[in-house]
Amino acid sequence: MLVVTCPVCGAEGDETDFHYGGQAHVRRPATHDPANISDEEQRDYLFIRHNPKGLHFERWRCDRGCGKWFHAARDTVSMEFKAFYGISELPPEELQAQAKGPWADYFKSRAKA
Amino acid sequence: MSGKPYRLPAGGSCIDRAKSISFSFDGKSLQGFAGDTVASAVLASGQRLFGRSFKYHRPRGVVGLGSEEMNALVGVGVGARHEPNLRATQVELYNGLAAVSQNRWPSLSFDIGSVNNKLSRFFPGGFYYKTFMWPKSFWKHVYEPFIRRAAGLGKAPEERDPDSYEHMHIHADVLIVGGGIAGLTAAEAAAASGVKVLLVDENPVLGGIADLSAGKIGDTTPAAYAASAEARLRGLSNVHILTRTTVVGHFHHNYLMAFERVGDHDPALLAAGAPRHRLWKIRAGQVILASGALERPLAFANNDRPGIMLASAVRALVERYGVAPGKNGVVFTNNDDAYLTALVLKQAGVGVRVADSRARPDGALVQQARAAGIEVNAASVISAVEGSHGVKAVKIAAYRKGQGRVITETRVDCDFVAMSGGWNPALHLWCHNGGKIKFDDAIASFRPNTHGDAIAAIGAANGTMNLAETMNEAVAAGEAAARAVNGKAKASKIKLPAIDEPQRGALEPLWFAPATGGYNEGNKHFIDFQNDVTAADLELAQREGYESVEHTKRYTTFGMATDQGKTSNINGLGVLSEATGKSIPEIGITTYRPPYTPYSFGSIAGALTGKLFLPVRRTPIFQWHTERGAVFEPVGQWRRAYTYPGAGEDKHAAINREILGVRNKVGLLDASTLGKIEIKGPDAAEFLDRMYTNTFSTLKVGKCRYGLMMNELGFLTDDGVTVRLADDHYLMHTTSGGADRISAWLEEWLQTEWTHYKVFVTPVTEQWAQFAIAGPRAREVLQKLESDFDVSNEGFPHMSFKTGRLGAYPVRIFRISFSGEQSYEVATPANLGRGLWDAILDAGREYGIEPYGTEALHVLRAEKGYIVIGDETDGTVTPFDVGLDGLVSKKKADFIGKRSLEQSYLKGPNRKQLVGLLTEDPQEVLPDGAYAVREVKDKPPMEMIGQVTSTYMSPTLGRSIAMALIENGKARMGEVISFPLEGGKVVKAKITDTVFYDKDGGRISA
Amino acid sequence: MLESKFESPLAHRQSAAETYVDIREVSERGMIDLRGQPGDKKFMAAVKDILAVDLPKAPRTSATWGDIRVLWLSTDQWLVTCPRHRAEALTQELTAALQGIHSLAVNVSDMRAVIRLEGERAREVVMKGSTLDLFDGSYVPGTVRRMRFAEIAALLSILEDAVIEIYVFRSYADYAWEFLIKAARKGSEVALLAPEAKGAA
Amino acid sequence: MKTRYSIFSLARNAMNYHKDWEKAWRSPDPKAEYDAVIVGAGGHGLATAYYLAKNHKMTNIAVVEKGWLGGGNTGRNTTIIRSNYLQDSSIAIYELARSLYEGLSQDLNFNTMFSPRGLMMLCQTEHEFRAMKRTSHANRLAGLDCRMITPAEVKEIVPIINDDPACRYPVLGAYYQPRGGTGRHDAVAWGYARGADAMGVDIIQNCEVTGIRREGGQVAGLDTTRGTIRTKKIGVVTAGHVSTIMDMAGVRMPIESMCLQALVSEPIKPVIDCVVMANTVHGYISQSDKGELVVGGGTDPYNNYSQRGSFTALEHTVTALVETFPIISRLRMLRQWGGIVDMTGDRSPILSKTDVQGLYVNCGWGTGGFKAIPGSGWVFADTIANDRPHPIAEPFSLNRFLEGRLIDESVAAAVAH
Repeated sequence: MLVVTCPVCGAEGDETDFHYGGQAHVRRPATHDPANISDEEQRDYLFIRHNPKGLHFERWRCDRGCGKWFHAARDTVSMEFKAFYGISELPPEELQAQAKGPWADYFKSRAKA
Repeated sequence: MSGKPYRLPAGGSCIDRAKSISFSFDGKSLQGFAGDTVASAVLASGQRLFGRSFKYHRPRGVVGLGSEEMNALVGVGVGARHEPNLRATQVELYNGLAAVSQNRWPSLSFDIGSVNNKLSRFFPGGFYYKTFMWPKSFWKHVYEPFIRRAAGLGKAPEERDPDSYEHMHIHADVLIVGGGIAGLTAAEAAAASGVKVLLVDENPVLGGIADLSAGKIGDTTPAAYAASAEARLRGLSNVHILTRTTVVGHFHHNYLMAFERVGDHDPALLAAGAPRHRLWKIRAGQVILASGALERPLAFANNDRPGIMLASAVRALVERYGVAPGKNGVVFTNNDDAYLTALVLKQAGVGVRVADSRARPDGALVQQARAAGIEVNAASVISAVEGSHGVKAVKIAAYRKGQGRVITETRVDCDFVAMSGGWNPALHLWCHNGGKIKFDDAIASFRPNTHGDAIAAIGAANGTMNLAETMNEAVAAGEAAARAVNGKAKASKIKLPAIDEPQRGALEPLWFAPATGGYNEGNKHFIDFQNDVTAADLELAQREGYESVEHTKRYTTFGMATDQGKTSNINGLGVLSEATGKSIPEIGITTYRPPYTPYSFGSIAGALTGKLFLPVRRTPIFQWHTERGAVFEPVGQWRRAYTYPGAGEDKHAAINREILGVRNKVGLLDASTLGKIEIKGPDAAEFLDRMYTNTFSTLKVGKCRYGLMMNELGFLTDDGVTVRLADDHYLMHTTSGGADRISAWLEEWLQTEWTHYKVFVTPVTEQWAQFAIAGPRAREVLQKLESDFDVSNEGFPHMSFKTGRLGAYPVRIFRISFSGEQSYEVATPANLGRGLWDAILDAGREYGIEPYGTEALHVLRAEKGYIVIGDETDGTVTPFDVGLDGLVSKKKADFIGKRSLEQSYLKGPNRKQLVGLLTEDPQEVLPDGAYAVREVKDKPPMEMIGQVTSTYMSPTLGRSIAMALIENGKARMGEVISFPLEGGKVVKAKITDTVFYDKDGGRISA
Repeated sequence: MLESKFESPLAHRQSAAETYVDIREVSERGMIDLRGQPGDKKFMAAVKDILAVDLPKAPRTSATWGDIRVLWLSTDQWLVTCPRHRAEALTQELTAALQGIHSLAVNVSDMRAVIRLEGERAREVVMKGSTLDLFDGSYVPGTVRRMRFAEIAALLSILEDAVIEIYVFRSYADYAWEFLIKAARKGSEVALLAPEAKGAA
Repeated sequence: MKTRYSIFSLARNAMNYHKDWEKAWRSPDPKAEYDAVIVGAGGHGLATAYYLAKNHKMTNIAVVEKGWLGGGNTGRNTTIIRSNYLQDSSIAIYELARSLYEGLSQDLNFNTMFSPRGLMMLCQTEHEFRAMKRTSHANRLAGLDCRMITPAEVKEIVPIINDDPACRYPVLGAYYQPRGGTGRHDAVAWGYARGADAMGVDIIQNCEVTGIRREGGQVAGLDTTRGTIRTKKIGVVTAGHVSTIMDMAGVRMPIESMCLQALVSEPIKPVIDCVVMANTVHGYISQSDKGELVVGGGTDPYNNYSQRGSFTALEHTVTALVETFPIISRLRMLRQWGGIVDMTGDRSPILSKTDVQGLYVNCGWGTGGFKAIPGSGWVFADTIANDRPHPIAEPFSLNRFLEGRLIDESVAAAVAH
């Protein structure tokens, strides 16, 4: 039973008071350019998941608190939470630096923007 | 000795000789004292034999001291209160307790199963993988049933458990596991700085094995010191102590389970309302493991005979219960600790001598023993044990380290053996969540190393086997834990008294004692007693290539008995090490899994059984439905009225009556479970256009529109009618099952994708009781209800909405229909719901109003060809598949699921499409879920082309109707397809459109 | 004239005997679900004009003025409680006052059941079904907190040290009641949390 | 050639105290090159190797394993064997597997203890009842031996079931597969290992893959902790760890790794002689030959590689089973553990070629892979040997996620155990 802390309302509680929302920072193509989405893009959005053994960026909802969605960075082996941050925010710099795969690219692109 | 030949005339710190307790063992009534365990009381009566082993059914007696006991398992209690497989060493005596031995037939002393022992030579470890294969069918029908009967331990009770259980959540700054000297000292150190300390101990009394330890703390005995420490702690308001409570598991983030036996020891408590067990869910800031160590048996020939016990257990028997293990015994050891047992026995007037495998034992305790006149045979081992149901004599042989054979041996008459192979730290909790361990030659065992969690181990649990170091570790750990909690570095408040304890000689590991006869031929050196795993079995596993210790474990089942290897684990590794020439660390150790000791399923379920197992959601009309004798059906967690059979009426007849009532007169449905969500904000319209496949920004205020929702995969997930209350304000209806899911779904998209939208979503499902008044006379009923608004067909047309009052009842009213009849859905605040329901029935009586249930509703809508999410759809169905193309916007650039509809398979050929079906025989009702085939063959397999989704006998049409998803169905109108049923019967049906009744829809808007 | 009949969610239940804390239903409470942006000064001001009390911005707190008590539910959501007979009028006043301001006020007086626990061991009873640490000192009177209670969602409201209200959705009221009277059954007191030790526990 | 196991060889060896049994499998060092290498010595990987050698005469192959063979989900699951799935493609592979289990002990000369004790899926809501009826029609027409049974029949087969019609979820009936049942999980791994080894397959334990070598679009070999191995065909069969291995080849997977919980009770005399699955309340249970009740729990909800027991995921399962089988309330949980399962987007497996020539993947069995081992190995071996999908494997290709051709078994209102 993990202990989760909501960065929005500060509620701390057992994982059962929260709702896990899977991989974070997944881009929904249709929101941006609905007319031009390849089957590959749509597949990646719907199914392909970055599934690392180690640092994982994910979504949670403060189900039994303020009801807000937020982000967390967690180690999938030790289960240690490295950070909780807002749903529209990026993880702390040092964690962005450790990010791999699609996350690394995404954080870089956001940094540029 | 009053029928208790082994009860000593004096002594016994745990028992109260003034309180005599009567109990029974295998039907024989016995006497014990308050404070006795079943083990001590039965041993006091002179009985040695407690049970039979798992595989060979060998006679077995008590070996251990507490929860590590692997042999003396008994069933306790009768009837519904029977509980199997309890350790006799832990079961506290109470008047009338009834215990039985297990795994024997017909009786404990004469057990047919023991023939296995005679044949044991043919049953080496893993033998069953090599045989029982021929003929093929015999495994299931001959071999396995035999094995199943022979295996298993105790019997399960046959009735429902009459006792109650509960959970309790607690948070502690510092959790201390174990109330021995180490735990008590750590608790004092931590508590000194005011943090919340929780001290948990498995036994009824604190102190651990202080009462079995030598030495002085200050000027008192360890036991007296422990008592004073406990007294000090009980005086502190920031310390809580749980006894009879085992911490069974350590999980992520310092979450621990503790199993409290609240009422097992005292039926009176249960009668007074106490739960039998309470499961504590503990969240701890810091954990300190002071869980002590478990003594190792020694591996020698026939070391499983009743009367062969652990040295510490023998000591406890005398010191705590005033029971002698026998008249004359041998202490067999490889370390100094067992000499304490020899001294205790001598003092109690029991005959004793020592066989020590070490060449030159000379620690302080050894010298004391010699001085006390106890004969000590150094460089000696037990090479044979005589007697089967008990010990008659042993042979003591000269021994040199590494020597495999017996050269000289002497026979010694004795009736018990106290053995000690050293002590294993109780690492279990340390390892449950991934703690690392390291091997320590000094104790010839593993001890804690590093851990990722905020957890520390002290004392024997940490491999520290002397008092002085233990208490220093305890103070340090207690203070460190407190600092970690409150951040403040405080100077130590604890002044430890001077400690004086006997200096101890080194332990010399002895993993295998040579035996009379050839090396390892026919002798049984038991490693895992309960599972009958011998040293020979472990070596065989290695020989056969099951080299990984996990393979050895699984191949031989060593360590897999109910003690989970507590006493056998390290001994097994020792044997493997000698067999392979690898060091024990090289061999590695099997993973420790929770729980530390088994705990009841009842305690895991806690209070959530029977009525509390899962909530039943009740509508405001639930009582009325119940009183009316409704048959209910679960819809999600709701209970909805399925139908209302009258006296002597069966379900089917009732449903037909309800359907015809709606078609010809008027019916009343409790639709309160429908999901209701208020959606408001400047961007509400645009937001709904994203959520629904069809368009809601064009909906006029006061009007209703039916909407479809897909998931991102393009599959239908929900539907319902949404009304526009104002330009920026909508009220959405969802399916009953979908209410919570959809409101969360809307919130998710608002918060995570379209964060710039100004929209509020507030679920209001339970605010409203909602009823459908449906049927040709619905309007008349409404008129009778003193409505303060125009209910004429023109003033209140189909798919429109009004708010107003019916008499004193405030209502929201929707002219919508799921039955195909003129229909009004009336919503009123839930606490007024029952009142309005009654009022409607009164008002409708003269029009023949009848309540109707969900099944009638389903038939009514099927007659009209309306889909039900979950019947016509199953998570793989698109709007196109069910012929609702018209409700999928072509204009909108994006809405949930749109893009997926373009994936090749979803828009591809040969999709299953929703059609109507009319069976050739109108009285023939197709079965639910029946499949149509491309071509009927005389036997399977046959190629399937689709399945029935809804099927009913329509009382309205006087014939059967069905809907089905059929490959290319839309292109097959008029085609007759075949449904091969069970028993070769084939039903033929013609494909039609899905609207069977009132095709032009005139009745709805009448 | 057709008179309306009122029936509270737990009307079919007798008040609990044989329990070691007092358990009863509070049946006449009015409740308004209010949504708005606390950063929106117009919104905050308009609400205060009606309720005469500032909406609490601090998570898990409440604010009281006369017979109105406002419970914090989320960063943009509050539960305004008042006597039941005032709820509808108050909702309409709020809606009127909030015209043109992004907000949503809904009368939800019938959506939840309210169960009141009173007694020294009230917190202990709640903790048999909730993972919250009601002894950690932060649950002072005035505290509100959504929680998972047994198998359902609930809203916890601490009125006094020994007086607690639990709000549950109406359809779950019977289940919550059943759980509470079982958890508070006489004889099942948790010795470890004896009242004299409560402060520390 | 190995000694055949039999009652006679057992007796013969008893004479000299079993000192002459040979090893069940060798512990070879890796060769420099193989015709094919299977990554992962679990049941699926070992079965693949066995059938590559037996059916396709490919014996110059190796199975490399990070830890000890059979140490992953093969040795951690609850050993349920059934084939009563809804979708044709699922029925095809699970029934192939089930029928191979029927004769597996004899084929491998190793008692895998397949026990067709019968398997029932309880129907506890009208909706589930209808869904099961649909499955039963589909299964019958597919030629499976399955049927719906009445509450009375359920009670007769499982006397300890709660048949109180007033209980929370009364049993309305059940869907019964008489030839479903259980097997001995370790024995399946060991039997395939021994069989493959006998045909010359190298099973290399304690050998972790650290990299996959490519030459252009073609697989060239593996880097391992025991050196580099050249090969032109690699079959990845690493369940929960498939994503990390496939990443080495630059192939991203539609997989999330979760931790599935399981537990056993203390051994008791036989009380339940059939596998019972109660999907509405998410509990399933059987009793092992040793007498332990074997219970499958749920998965922890988040991505997880920690192979640890967790209380939360089994709490509801146990509660449900206490309600369904009230007598177990006074029995005790002996041991709990977790296994890392690989969940796909549609919860159906992946048996597929990949965009990299010579790289094949077999994964996604999620919470229900044990029952499929023989069939999975059979068709995957065929796919690797012939470099084209076996007809039964074809629907399970990675392409289905591109086309939306999902294989969704949740349709059947059943869980995938």
